[in-house]
Amino acid sequence: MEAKRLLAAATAALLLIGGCGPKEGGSAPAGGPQSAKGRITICLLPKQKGIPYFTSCAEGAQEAAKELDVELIYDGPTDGSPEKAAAMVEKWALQGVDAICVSPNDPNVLAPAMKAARQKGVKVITWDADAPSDAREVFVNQATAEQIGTALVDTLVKDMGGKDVKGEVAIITATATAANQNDWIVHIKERLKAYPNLRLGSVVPSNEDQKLAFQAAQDLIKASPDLKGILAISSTAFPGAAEGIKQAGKAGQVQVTGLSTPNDMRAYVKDGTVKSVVLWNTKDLGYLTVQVAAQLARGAFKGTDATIKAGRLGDKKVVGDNVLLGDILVFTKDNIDQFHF
Amino acid sequence: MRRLLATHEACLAALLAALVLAAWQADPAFVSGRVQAGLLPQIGETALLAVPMTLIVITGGIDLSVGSAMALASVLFGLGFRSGWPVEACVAVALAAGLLCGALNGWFVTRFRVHPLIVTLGTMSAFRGLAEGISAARPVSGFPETFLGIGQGWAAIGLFVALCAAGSAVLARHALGRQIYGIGLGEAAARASGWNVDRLKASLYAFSGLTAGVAGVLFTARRNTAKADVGAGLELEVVTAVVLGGTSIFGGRGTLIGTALGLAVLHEVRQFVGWRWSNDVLNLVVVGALLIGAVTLNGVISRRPAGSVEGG
Amino acid sequence: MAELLRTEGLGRSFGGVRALDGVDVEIAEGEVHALCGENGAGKSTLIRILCGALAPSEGRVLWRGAPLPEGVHRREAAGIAAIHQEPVSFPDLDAVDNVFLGWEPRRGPLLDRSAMLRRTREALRELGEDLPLGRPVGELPMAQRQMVALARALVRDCRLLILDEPTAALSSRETEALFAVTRRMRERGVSVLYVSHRLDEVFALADRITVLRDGRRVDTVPAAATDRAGLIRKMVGRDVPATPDSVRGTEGSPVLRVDGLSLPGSLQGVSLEVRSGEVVGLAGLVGAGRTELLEAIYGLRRCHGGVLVGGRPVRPGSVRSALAAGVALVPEDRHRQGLIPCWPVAWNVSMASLGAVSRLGWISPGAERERAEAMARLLQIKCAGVDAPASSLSGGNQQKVVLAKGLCLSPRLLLLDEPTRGVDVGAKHEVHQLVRRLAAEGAAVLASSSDMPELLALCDRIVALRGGRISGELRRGEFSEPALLSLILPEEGAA
Amino acid sequence: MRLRGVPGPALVLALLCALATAINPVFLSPRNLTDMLLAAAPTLIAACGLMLVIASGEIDISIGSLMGLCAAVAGTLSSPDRLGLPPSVAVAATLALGLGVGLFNGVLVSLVRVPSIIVTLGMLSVLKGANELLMSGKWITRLPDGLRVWGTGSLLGVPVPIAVCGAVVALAWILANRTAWGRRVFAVGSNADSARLAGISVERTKLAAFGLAGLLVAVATLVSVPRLSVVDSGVGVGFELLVVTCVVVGGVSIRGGTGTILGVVIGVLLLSSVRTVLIFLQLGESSLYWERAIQGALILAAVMGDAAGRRKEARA
Repeated sequence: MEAKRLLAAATAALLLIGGCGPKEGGSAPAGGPQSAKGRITICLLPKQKGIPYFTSCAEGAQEAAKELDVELIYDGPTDGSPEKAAAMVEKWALQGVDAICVSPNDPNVLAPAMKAARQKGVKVITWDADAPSDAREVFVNQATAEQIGTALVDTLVKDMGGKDVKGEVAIITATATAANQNDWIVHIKERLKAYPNLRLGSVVPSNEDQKLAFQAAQDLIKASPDLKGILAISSTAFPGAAEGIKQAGKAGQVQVTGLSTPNDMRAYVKDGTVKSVVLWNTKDLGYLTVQVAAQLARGAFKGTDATIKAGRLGDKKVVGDNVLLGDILVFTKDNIDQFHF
Repeated sequence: MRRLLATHEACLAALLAALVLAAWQADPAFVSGRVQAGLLPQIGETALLAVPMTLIVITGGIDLSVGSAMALASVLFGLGFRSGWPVEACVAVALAAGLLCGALNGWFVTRFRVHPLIVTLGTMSAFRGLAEGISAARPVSGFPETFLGIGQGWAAIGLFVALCAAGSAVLARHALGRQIYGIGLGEAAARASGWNVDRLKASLYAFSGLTAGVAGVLFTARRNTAKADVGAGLELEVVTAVVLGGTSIFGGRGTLIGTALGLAVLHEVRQFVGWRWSNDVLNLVVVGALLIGAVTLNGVISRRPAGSVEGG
Repeated sequence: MAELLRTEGLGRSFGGVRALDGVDVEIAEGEVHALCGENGAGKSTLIRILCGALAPSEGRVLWRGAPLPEGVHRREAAGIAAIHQEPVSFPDLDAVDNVFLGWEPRRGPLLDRSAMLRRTREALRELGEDLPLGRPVGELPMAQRQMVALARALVRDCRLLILDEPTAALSSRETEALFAVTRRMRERGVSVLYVSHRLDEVFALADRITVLRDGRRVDTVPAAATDRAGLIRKMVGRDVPATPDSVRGTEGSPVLRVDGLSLPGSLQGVSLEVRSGEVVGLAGLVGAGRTELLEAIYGLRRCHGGVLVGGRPVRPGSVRSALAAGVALVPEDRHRQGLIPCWPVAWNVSMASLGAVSRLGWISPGAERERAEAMARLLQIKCAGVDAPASSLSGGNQQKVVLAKGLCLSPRLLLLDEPTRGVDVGAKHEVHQLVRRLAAEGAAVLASSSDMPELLALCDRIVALRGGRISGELRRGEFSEPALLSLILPEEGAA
Repeated sequence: MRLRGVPGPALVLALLCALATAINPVFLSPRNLTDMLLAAAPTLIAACGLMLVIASGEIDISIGSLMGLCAAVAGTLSSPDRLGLPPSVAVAATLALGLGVGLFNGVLVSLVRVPSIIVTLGMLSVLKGANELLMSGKWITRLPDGLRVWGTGSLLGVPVPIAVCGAVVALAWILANRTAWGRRVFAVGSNADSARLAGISVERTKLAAFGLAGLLVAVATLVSVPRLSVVDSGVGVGFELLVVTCVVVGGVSIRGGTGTILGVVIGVLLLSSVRTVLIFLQLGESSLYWERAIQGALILAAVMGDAAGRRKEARA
């Protein structure tokens, strides 16, 4: 008898959830694949959902989606695990979406799923970070690794007071598997050769965890006395490292610069712990990505064209199979208030 | 005792049916064979690890180190491959590592009479720490196409079905199955009946380790990566499926069919939420609530006396 | 003397068994009242009812004329303190906590730790004990644990102190200290209900003695008005039921030979022999080492010294080798070690002999069911079919299931530990007949029991155990309860 | 209470510190010690709460996600970018949240009779989901000074987190050893049936233990999160594993009934110092990857020590 009553309750509850699930629930209406209005569906996959850097990109993407009357699904693993991201790509491929834009945390893990999706006729592109070229059509690149590496080193040297400053520089990175960061580190080492008085100390991982970056910064200061500058090359590591230096009372003596959003670093730029923040316009990156994906899906743009008309961004150059956003920004005390992402 | 078991499985099957019905009503495409077939491999490793976990939980124990043993096996496979060993040798090394991890758990639980929760909590950190240490948290990938093939296919699911069938037969009709239930219900009576309780427990933990090794290799094939954070948090997912399936955490009660149903409900709920709302966060809340709800109902049905974390 | 406690028509039964039947007892203020009787006479049931751990089936308990509240804690508040044989306290906590838990003296929101320490030390000094206060009680020897339980009673000025076999595990020095405390309690007007087999202690301390037999109060006499022999006669009372010596199996070759068996803390150099067809009884008080001896032979405990079954040595500490040699044990704790209550009868019966009903490990339900039904018929187990859970059977039938479990191995040696405890009189007789029949068919039986009439009725020879040593042996001709009682009770005057 | 199982970890802690100091004397500098204490404070505060839950015979593995949720709530309420309420309201709300979730766990375990490992396993996931939903992808960047003072301020020269931690440890010691409720928690863990016979409400005792554990997780959050200017959604991930490890290495038996505050303090200091010692040993950055392996080894060593100790007693 008890089992029957329980059975009835369970069935009713489930029908309730399934049946009247709100059509506009969640961050974007998923609905069936070819929804009635024939609108194309584009999926935007960040490395890790919940990081402001990617959230601001998504805002740009939403803007483009409205302009192009495209249905945008923005979702990604909350713990940043590439396996979960790959599972999402497989799910979307099964749903028969039109285009998937992938920012791979570990390109090797996502490549198989991306290739499988392409075989199912889904247009797959990468943005923010690249994957093997046979796994995607084009790569929407904010800037080349070399541009980023050079900009980081030059900005740090400027902050430290010019070329002739002697001492050690350290790097706090995201995780060892992060493909982007590893490319940038190659070019940072390359660029450092131009400054003989500077010596590169250790490269410490912070696994997208602010507390670890905070501790790493403090440990680096204690462990090597003539440390002059730190490059924090991930949007989670930079605020952590800055706070670490500030609380160690080394603001001003040990310079730190890196990649993070203006919103996250505004306080540190204002109180002088950080002189300059290197990044690019994340909103534009999101906007450009959706433009490329939509035009690819509608056949208005082929990977081989030289340029692409990207709505409000105007024409963007296509070099090889990279669509370049192009402009690296450096936020300082003077201009940081003009940016709100 | 048989009647009691039937009700939980029946409820679970009904819950599953209701879930599929609700999903079909909301979004028919989800329920199509093509989609379900495409999504199934994602639960492969969890299903594989759920078989030994069920047997261990029935004896009143638990194995939280399966995720970490999987990672160690995967990392060893990767390192072997990178230093040029043939794939078969790498697979052998990975399976041996898994078996060793399981044997170590078994040795600690039986020889030192230590509570399995604490032993496997310790080995959980130790195995994953070892994997992180020897691989310096660097992944290895770029495995040969043939090897990658076995992952995309249904090796894990096929192996699960085989293990599940064999395990159910043993639990239902074999002396070992009878002993597994007996140890869970009354270890003192089991010892007084001359059963080699320690050897059976130790071999269950070794079997769990070996399965973790297999899961590690299959995952590496499926995702083309061998790294130290493989299977992170997987042990909690496996325990969720096993407990959803009606196996009591105090031991003595549970079946592999129940676990299979528990896996199905867990998988369908998660995939449906992902499909319908495409919101990874919602899943966290839904699966957690499902676990607590199922066990509370389970407790209400069976009116089990209060018990602490004490198992075995 | 004013009356402190009175019971009226107190009765209690467990399943079919009548443990206590219409008992009226009266304890005066400041009196040491002894309670005597054989094992199973209902002593411990009476005590558990008085201290609130067990509710009576009929009758009531009056405290200075008014009915007592239910529950151990409320009765402790009323002034009743009970010290049980195996004081189950809090093994992980230290002596001070065990003494004061539930009654902690407070200083504002905090515990008055200094007062707790002081009063614990005082109570223990009064008991002649200076055990380390910091160590967890679980690590202390049994005697010191008992002292901690006693200290708990002393610290709270109780009005009635119930002592259940208090001196069983005490040394002579500790027993003397206990006597001194009992006398001092009496001077302070505190009543003591003293339960003991040690008749010399009873006479040394008690003002009045109540004798229980088969759950009924036989008599209450002033200590001065009787002596040791008179008391034993009251305790024994009925004539020994003549068991039809139907068939006295001829004693065959020795099946079990144990020599120099010792186990730290419970057995010192025990040697005995049991021949095929012979039923040997094992008599002794609680804690004399009977269960330890049977478990050592069966391999549940690792021990020193030789155990030979049918001439072949049994590997110490290995149940498997004992089973292989044809040894079967019916354990004392039926529900924990004997069987799995929620399992069907058939499963319980085949627990120790799964091999016989399975091929390569695959159990054939048919064979298992057939054998179980055959056993049920053989032992007349009354149950709703072999698929019924063992928990649905009466105590007697459950015991038969455990017996059946052993018999499936067609054992050469059958070890029985309290075979008829908690079994109704009817089933008890059936079990005895069954054991006789098995012996007649050639099995050697070693039966331990604290129910003396049972031993006298059942056995060909009885070995008495006292403090882990064999204190003597009685052959069938020399059987008499007083003789056996004096063998198992501590010698006259000696602790 | 004989300090069973505590001398071992204390010895290892002393050894590690000596080794690190030998290689780099800066290790013992007040600056470094303060940093290590600041890093260990939140773990120690939560460990005191968890110890009492385990001593009562239960376990709570949801504290990691609870810390994440507390951080999200504190940030959302107090940050000018979000609701901008006065810091005192945010602090009160966070403490209430911790206590509330703890009591919820306690009700499910002791009244609804669901095994504690299952309840807290489920809550680990539910609370993580709630945290992510509340943050909804945006981190909280500006925290008012009224909240930051809990993390970065100092009281009579002593950093607030360390002062709060000291107070919590002292209070926990008094609670565990000098109050009736404290002794009853151990009694319930040691022998629940005897405790009932002695008139103790096992259910209420366990319920209070879970509530206190939740409250202390909230306190731990308030002293650690404001040290960083940005509250992200990753706060507390893996925290429960670290705290359980510290408590077990500190000599608290998982079966309940035993455990000392001093043992827990040593367990926390030992586990927290592993990372810093590795850095000071300067074995190169790959040495940092061995931190988790060392934590696992410490649990297994503590377990073997405890088992050997128990076997010695069994023979006595």
